[in-house]
Amino acid sequence: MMVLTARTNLAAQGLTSGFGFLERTTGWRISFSLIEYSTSSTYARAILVGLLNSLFLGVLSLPLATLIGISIGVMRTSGNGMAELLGTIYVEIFRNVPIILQLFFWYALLLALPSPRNADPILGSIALTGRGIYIPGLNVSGASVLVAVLILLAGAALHLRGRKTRWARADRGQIRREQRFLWAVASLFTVMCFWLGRLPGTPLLSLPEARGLNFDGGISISPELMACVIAISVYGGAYIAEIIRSGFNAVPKGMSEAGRALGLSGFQVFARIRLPLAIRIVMPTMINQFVWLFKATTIGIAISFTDFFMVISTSINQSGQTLELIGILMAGFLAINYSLAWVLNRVNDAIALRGTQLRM
Amino acid sequence: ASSEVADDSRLKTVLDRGLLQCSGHNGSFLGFAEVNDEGNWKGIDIDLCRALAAGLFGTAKDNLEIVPISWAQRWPALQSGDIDVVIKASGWTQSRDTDLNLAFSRPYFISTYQTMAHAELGAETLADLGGGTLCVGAGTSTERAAATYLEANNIEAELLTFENGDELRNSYYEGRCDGQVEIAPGLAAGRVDAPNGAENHVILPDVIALEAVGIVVPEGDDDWLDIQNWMLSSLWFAEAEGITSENVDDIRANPPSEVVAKFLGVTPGYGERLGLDDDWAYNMIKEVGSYSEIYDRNIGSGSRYGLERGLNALYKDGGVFYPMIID
Amino acid sequence: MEATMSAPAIRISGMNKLYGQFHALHDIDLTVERGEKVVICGPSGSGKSTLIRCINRLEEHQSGTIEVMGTCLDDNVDHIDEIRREAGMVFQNFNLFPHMSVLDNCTLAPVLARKTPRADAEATALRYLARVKIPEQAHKFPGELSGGQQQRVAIARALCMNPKIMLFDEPTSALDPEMISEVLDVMVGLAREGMTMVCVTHEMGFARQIADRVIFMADGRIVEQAPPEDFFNNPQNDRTRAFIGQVMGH
Amino acid sequence: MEATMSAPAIRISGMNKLYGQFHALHDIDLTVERGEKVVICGPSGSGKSTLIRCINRLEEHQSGTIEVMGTCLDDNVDHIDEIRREAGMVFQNFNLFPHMSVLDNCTLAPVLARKTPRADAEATALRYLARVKIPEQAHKFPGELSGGQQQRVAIARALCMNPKIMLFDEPTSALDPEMISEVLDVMVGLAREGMTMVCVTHEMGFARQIADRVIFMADGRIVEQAPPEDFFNNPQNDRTRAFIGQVMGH
Amino acid sequence: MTVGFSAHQIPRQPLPQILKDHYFATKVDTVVTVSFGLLTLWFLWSILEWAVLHAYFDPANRDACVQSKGACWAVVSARWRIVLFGLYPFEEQWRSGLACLAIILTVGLSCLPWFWNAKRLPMLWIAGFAAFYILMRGGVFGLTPVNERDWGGLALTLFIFAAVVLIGMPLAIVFALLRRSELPWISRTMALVIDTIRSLPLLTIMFAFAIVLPFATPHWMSGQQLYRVIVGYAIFFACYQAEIIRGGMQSLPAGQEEAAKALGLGYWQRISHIVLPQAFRNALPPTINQVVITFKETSLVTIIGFFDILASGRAASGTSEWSFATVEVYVFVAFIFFVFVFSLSRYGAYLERRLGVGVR
Ligand SMILES: Nc1ncnc2c1ncn2[C@@H]1O[C@H](COP(=O)(O)OP(=O)(O)OP(=O)(O)O)[C@@H](O)[C@H]1O
Ligand SMILES: Nc1ncnc2c1ncn2[C@@H]1O[C@H](COP(=O)(O)OP(=O)(O)OP(=O)(O)O)[C@@H](O)[C@H]1O
Ligand SMILES: [Mg+2]
Ligand SMILES: [Mg+2]
Repeated sequence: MMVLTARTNLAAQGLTSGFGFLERTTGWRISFSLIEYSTSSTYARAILVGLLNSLFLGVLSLPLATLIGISIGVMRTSGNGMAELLGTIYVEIFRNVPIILQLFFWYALLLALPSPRNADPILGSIALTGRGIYIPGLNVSGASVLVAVLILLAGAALHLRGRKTRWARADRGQIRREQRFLWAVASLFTVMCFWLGRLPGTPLLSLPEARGLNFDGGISISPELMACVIAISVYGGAYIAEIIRSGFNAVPKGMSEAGRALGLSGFQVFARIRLPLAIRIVMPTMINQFVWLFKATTIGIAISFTDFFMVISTSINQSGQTLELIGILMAGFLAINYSLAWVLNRVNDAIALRGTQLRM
Repeated sequence: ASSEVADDSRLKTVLDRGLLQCSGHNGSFLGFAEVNDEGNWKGIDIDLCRALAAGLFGTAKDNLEIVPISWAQRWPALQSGDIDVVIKASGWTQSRDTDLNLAFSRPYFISTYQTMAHAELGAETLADLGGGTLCVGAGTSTERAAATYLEANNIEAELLTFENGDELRNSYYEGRCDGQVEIAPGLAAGRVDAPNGAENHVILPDVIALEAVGIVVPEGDDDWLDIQNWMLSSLWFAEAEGITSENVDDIRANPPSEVVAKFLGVTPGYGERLGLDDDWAYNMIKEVGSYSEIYDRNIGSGSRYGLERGLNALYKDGGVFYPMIID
Repeated sequence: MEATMSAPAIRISGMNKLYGQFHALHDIDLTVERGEKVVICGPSGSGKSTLIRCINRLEEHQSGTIEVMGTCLDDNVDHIDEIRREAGMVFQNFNLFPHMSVLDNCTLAPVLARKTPRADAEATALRYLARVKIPEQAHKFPGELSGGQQQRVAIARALCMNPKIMLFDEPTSALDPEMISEVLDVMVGLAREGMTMVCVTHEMGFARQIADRVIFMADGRIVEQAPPEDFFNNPQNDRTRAFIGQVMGH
Repeated sequence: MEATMSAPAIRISGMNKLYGQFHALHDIDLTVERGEKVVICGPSGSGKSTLIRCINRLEEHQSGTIEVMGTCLDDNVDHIDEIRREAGMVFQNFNLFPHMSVLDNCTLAPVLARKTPRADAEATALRYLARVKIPEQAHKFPGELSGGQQQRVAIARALCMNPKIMLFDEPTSALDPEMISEVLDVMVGLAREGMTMVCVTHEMGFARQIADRVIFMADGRIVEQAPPEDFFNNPQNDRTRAFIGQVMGH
Repeated sequence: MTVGFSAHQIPRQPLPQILKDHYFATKVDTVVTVSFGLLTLWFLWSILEWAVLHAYFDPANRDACVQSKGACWAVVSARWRIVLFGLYPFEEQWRSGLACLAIILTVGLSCLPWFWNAKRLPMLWIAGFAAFYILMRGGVFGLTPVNERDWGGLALTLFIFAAVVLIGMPLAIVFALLRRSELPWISRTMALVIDTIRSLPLLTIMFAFAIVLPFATPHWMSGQQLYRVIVGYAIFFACYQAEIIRGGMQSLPAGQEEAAKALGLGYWQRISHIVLPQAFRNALPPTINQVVITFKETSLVTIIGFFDILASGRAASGTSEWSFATVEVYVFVAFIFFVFVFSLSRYGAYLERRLGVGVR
């Protein structure tokens, strides 16, 4: 009802004019794109570029944030006074300063690297500059990279399936051999993929070289992307650390005592017993936090990383179709976050402790 | 007021309300909307709002409310009636004019986008920055214009867009970009306060784009649009006739010509046709001054920017502005 | 290390344990010979658990010496590891790892701490699970077992390290009557095979049946120790008498 | 409601209880007279807890009728509330509210559910705490008490509602031997005062001492009921005999 | 089973002993302590250099500032009132300051256990908000009226934050209870609503409430933009917090509710006296996370044109005279954020200790 009223009211004001503009060409550039894009691409494509960039950012920074979170969480429960103190300081600083300011800080730090004209490549081929980090890359097409990634993901999925169903079969050695074979095949396909997808007329390996005002060749990681990844991981890490810490606190002390009584080393107790249990305990809260953290990746706009939000925002300014674009923004995030939560919920179900009779 | 004004016109609503709700910014836009040490708005856009309020009500004091709004919010806010008029450095584009059912007044400012580069690069024109990186302000049409310009002139350069002017400038100074594309006042202000001294930066002469900035009202409200156009015309008229806020009283007491007498409301007619008081132009000039006063005060010789009039001068000084005929 | 072969299983002398200011164990002297079965009892808070936990260094003692199979328990991490490998422990509330199957629970320590090949470890684990009569549960998870079964897994897990000594801390107090008898049966079986055992329990039937010696603790001290017949029929100490009366009484 | 004064404390007839497909209680018929003390025993999983939980509607039964003090247990919320106020319940694992002091635990229900003035409720609470011999613990929190003390608080808390009937679900199985006797003492005292009691327990000593009747359950059915002497000395049913043998045996 | 509220009272050890046990217990500990210690010192020194040793404080030194290596605090001394009060009329800014104090005092007082009671807490908050509103809005007691649109800076940020938490918390409880409802259609609908709103960026929700809602509702219903945004934000907050509270409820043993039922307590009595107090205690660390996030995300109101403290900061440096000194203003704003959020999280840590979360 309300939606309907809104639609008629808006139409009467001439404020919405439908989604026809998506077909129009944008006329502006996007500095970082995973798929082909030029000034003559359509709005729809620009939005897709933004969506992919956001996903890319999420794929890089969410695992990193988790890693940092776990490390800090461990520091805060380690028993070493200094580590605990620093862990606490870390959380209090990075949790309590707005992410946008942290982003500016990291960005300024990266820009303070020498300019490409003065930068000497380390090890002959890696250059750290204020314009980005240049590393050697492969001259292959984007599609072949995509296929290779898919192959590796499929390999991982099959591997996990094997692990899950391993008790259905008796011979574990057999399964292990199968898994090794699986990985060999996957790597072979990956290499083949790159070989088939190499760009004609170029050497397979591409090294960065100084040319003109910038470096050329190889893979360049722009400081914008890096600043975003660092800022999100560091910021998200502070929140995740708190959750992990509460997880560690909730693991019964008897668990590590039992581990130690069995003669396991401190690290073994941590890696095999406390960490897996803590992660299971905090999984639901973590899903909440991941969904939130993914939304926090919409900071690129501040430093010119073209993420989903920035494309929408630019499109709003360029086309003026505010309400349609806000609608697309909502739909995009709904789709991504629902999928994220769905996947994580499946993971949660897969690793859930079995049975309810346990006495702990 | 006059019966000629349509009942559903925004003009009538505003006059009945006794208050003009004019767009502000959600931060600052150098030269157009800034906040002074006491938290009061100033800038070209703000002065135009004040002029409009003074024209409508005799004085802007207590009759004007600057409503802070963001860029994304300006069109919906105008349509929903949260604000009466958008004076917010908004360029006149076809899609806005047609798709969005907005109406633009005559342009009140022609912004030129130029490039500032590090002097050590020795660049003299934009073409010398080929292969480099340019930082561009996102938001208005700059971004698109820059891309078009580079393509048209066959210059290979990377473009980085920044939403926020401060960040744009910082990135440039930190060496992220070889050049910075921005609206001229912004460049000028940045150069003066460059951390390593103004002499280390040059503003390249290439004009990347022109954008005609106008006042925006909802389409189909001719009475209200007329007010905007005649307000701008009056400001230029005053400049052309040498009327300023200082001498306006003298001139009114002693009008040099019949047209000026009509303009300042000494003889009736100038306001009535618009549905306003006849001395509305006088009130306006008295309170904010002529166009040249507004320009000088905010971005011209009287400000830290010290920007030339250039295109924004009157036609007789080589610019593009002119008053319309008062009969 | 020559002494190792002939040293008693456990030798504790003049051992004191403090929690902060609280003196939990006073001047404990205790020797357990190889193959001996010792039952410890006493009122709640008397330090029974603390004593047993000191033996494999889950708690650090402040003075006195503890030797296990001739190895002295000090700050040397190698010694601690060695002792922990020699002494298996079964906790009152099992402390099974809920995220691993029963079999993994049993093979974890042999594979990681003893570097036993996995296949061997699994064979051993299945043998001990059969020993405690639950070989068919090997692939279940702890949460899917009844209390008595969980307790038996805990025993099997400890046995998989081939310990010379087993320490039990109230292994039956969380179970209901029928399950108690299941678990006690397993322990009696172990005892018959000559395993050195130290067991904190209030099951006097068990003490009567298999203990070589019953130790009574109160207020952090060993108050009385005697063979079970003497202990139950002819207690020397007033506190012991009162305690026995109460435990047998209701 | 005229019948209320003379109705038996509990009258259950033809009651069935299902958990989904699982038939947990079959055709239960049971009458408990006012002032009667009934002990329920039986193997694990036989439905003892379920029966007692049906009486105050912690579980919903599917068919048959339950009347408590003449009030019929149906979907009428007023009836449920009335019955819950009449019947106090003591859980196996205490279920004290850890965020409230002992006194608050005891006064909460009288103040909220019975609208007793707080001062009166506190006086009553202190009286009952004295009755279970822990008046000095009134201002501590449950986490600061020993198990036996916690269980006694749970009893006092139930008594503060002045219930006509007390339901106990294995009130001693989580306690150690010394604490068991503390709690049993309190229950014996209550029984002597003429409180109607239904008690699930394996403490056969207690059953012998105070029960008017012992009920044996197996597989969701009442298999045998008899006065304690008959029950222990002359059980009619094979299952009963086996069970008694095991519980008394070890 | 039962969790004690009082932490173990371990007698305090002398300082050298603490240092030895927690900082230098083993060789690894010592290395960690020393290296982290040195790193921290170096970092502190660089900050000190920038912020104090090479800094200028007097606005008269503006020109020297421009070239200096250190911080230019001159911009703060010249324009701090804009940062703190936004566009609030200059002569009336004392009112805005007092209003901030009123909110701070209210929040501060409600941290005292003495106020934790069904009568005192609401009284306190009603008084606090009334004081804030009268001071800020004016129109009575001879105070000149000030439109909500001109509210800004710290006062606005604090007001939005306090109002959101105040409205959102009860809402979150209601959501959590509905989410747990035994009627499947209620709990499913609630789950859908929560998951959806949780997936959307806050910004789009604010935008929808501020800008789209007036088109959808009759005019008399739409009210002031500020209050619409607060309502939208509060709903958003409630969705996250509801999941957190639900997590807390789930970790309660079922016996707690059963015991309350057996005592004859009604539904609301059980919820308010037994379930919620314990659920909140269990969910304390994530709740603090959420409150901290809420405080910081108030700065998104700038999208609908409000001068929250971050936007005022931009305005403070957004003038021809000071446009070079953005970093200093950002740092100043970050510092203000930090002070508030840090107090919040320390208070959370205190509560954790007081309620014995994590003590088993
Ligand atoms: N970590 C600790 N800190 C301080 N005091 C402790 C700690 N652990 C145990 N104690 C105290 O040491 C004493 C002995 O505890 P212990 O657990 O050994 O008793 P117990 O004989 O095993 O009793 P129970 O039969 O109840 O298990 C008790 O008074 C207890 O309060
Ligand atoms: N919520 C439930 N859902 C399904 N089955 C249940 C549920 N609660 C109990 N049962 C089953 O009902 C049967 C009776 O359980 P109940 O708890 O009444 O046994 P009990 O006699 O009290 O046993 P114990 O002595 O172990 O406490 C058991 O087989 C149990 O598995
Ligand atoms: Mg113990
Ligand atoms: Mg039961």
